[in-house]
Amino acid sequence: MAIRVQTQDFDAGLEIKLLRNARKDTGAVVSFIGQVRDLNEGDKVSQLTLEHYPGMTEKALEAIVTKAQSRWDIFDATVIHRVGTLQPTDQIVLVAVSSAHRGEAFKACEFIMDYLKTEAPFWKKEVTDSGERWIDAKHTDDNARERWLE
Amino acid sequence: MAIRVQTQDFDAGLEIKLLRNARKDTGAVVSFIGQVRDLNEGDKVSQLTLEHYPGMTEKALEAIVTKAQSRWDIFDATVIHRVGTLQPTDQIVLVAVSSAHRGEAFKACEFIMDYLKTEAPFWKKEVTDSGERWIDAKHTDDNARERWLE
Amino acid sequence: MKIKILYFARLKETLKFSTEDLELPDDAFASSLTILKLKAYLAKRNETWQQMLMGKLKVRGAINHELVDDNAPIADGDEVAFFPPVTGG
Amino acid sequence: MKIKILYFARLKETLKFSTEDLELPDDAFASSLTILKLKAYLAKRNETWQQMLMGKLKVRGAINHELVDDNAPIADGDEVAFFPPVTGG
Repeated sequence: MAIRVQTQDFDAGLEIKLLRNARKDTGAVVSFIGQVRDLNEGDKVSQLTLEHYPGMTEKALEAIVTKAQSRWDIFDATVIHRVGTLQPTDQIVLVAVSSAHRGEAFKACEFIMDYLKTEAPFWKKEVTDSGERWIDAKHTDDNARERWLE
Repeated sequence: MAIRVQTQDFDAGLEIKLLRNARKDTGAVVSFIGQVRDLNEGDKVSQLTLEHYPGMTEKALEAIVTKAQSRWDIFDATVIHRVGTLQPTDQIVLVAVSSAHRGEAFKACEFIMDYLKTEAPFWKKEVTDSGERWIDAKHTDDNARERWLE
Repeated sequence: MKIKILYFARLKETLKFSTEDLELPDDAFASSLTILKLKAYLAKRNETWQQMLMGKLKVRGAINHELVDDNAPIADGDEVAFFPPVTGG
Repeated sequence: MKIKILYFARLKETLKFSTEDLELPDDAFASSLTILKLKAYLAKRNETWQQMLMGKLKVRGAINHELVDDNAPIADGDEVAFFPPVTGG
């Protein structure tokens, strides 16, 4: 498991390749990349700042990946989340999961993202034409996580 | 939409980056990479040959992506599938999907893979210690596709 | 009627045929030709064809690059293909 | 009892506090301290604290780096954190 919280950008292609090549019986790698959109709730976004809770963040991400590993037969997972000030089209987060077969990797990757969105201590503040504002948590993210509790 | 069937390898990181950067309102890119495993049904695999039906293959892949686009609100998709002779850990297939939000991209990417597995005219033959053999289609792949018919 | 037939994977290898042009008299059989009827017709060639096309192996058909089922009608000039269930990805 | 309290995001910004060390007398209140009781205690500081901790804003709590609910007990030496629902990813 690789968990990183960092200000600098990451090379998604390299991270995926590392997972692919770690085991010769890897059959599937599913990855998610989230990036800053230039538009949010109808407003032009010029900048996004990500705050986090150092110390808790890595622990929360680790716990989420461990939960995914106990639930699906996956080989490994990489989670990289950026903090600090970002611009539109900048990468925010990478979640990549390797496994023997695709079904497990798809589920585990989406599970990790849904839990990251609702349990990992990150907060976004955006700058739009009308000033700065904190982004509110979305009900759709809570609902996305609820699906996994069935 | 980008659909490619080719013998040469591909740069997954580059393809993902192209999708990411095509639109400034892209928020999510989900990708799947399938690669040759060194083990199949308990036997050591030393080589895999992929045959396809030129002319039909591209059309079938296009139809699958079009179906995904009509069903989910995605921006774009890239599908690259290799043919010819491959070795363990070689990449076979890339499916990458961009969208504003993650849920749509995850679903469309998995849908495209499930349909590719059951409707795109590719056939695999592997070389193991006990000789050559054609790989049989799996019921689990049929089941995976059936899910989307609900 | 004239049609083109392609074979892939295990079928191509066992039948030792990858493409053939088939000409049929324009009779009632030709005008009501379907994937299943064509399979049965070809299966009469010999035991190997019988086994490959009408045996245990599931054979899928395509007409003009579209997957079709056994009852799909075949018309003059069509490109027909036979192959085992696909295994890409 | 001594605890450390951290505030994040909108709370940190509005309260103008990111970290504080809080010392409480070792009485019945301290020994039965929970997240909710601590929120109510801090909310008495002034109107802004009242609004931020006991108002409309949903405030989540963590103890020693673990997300907990309002009834979670707080012990001597704990690191407590308050923040709005998370919005990463």
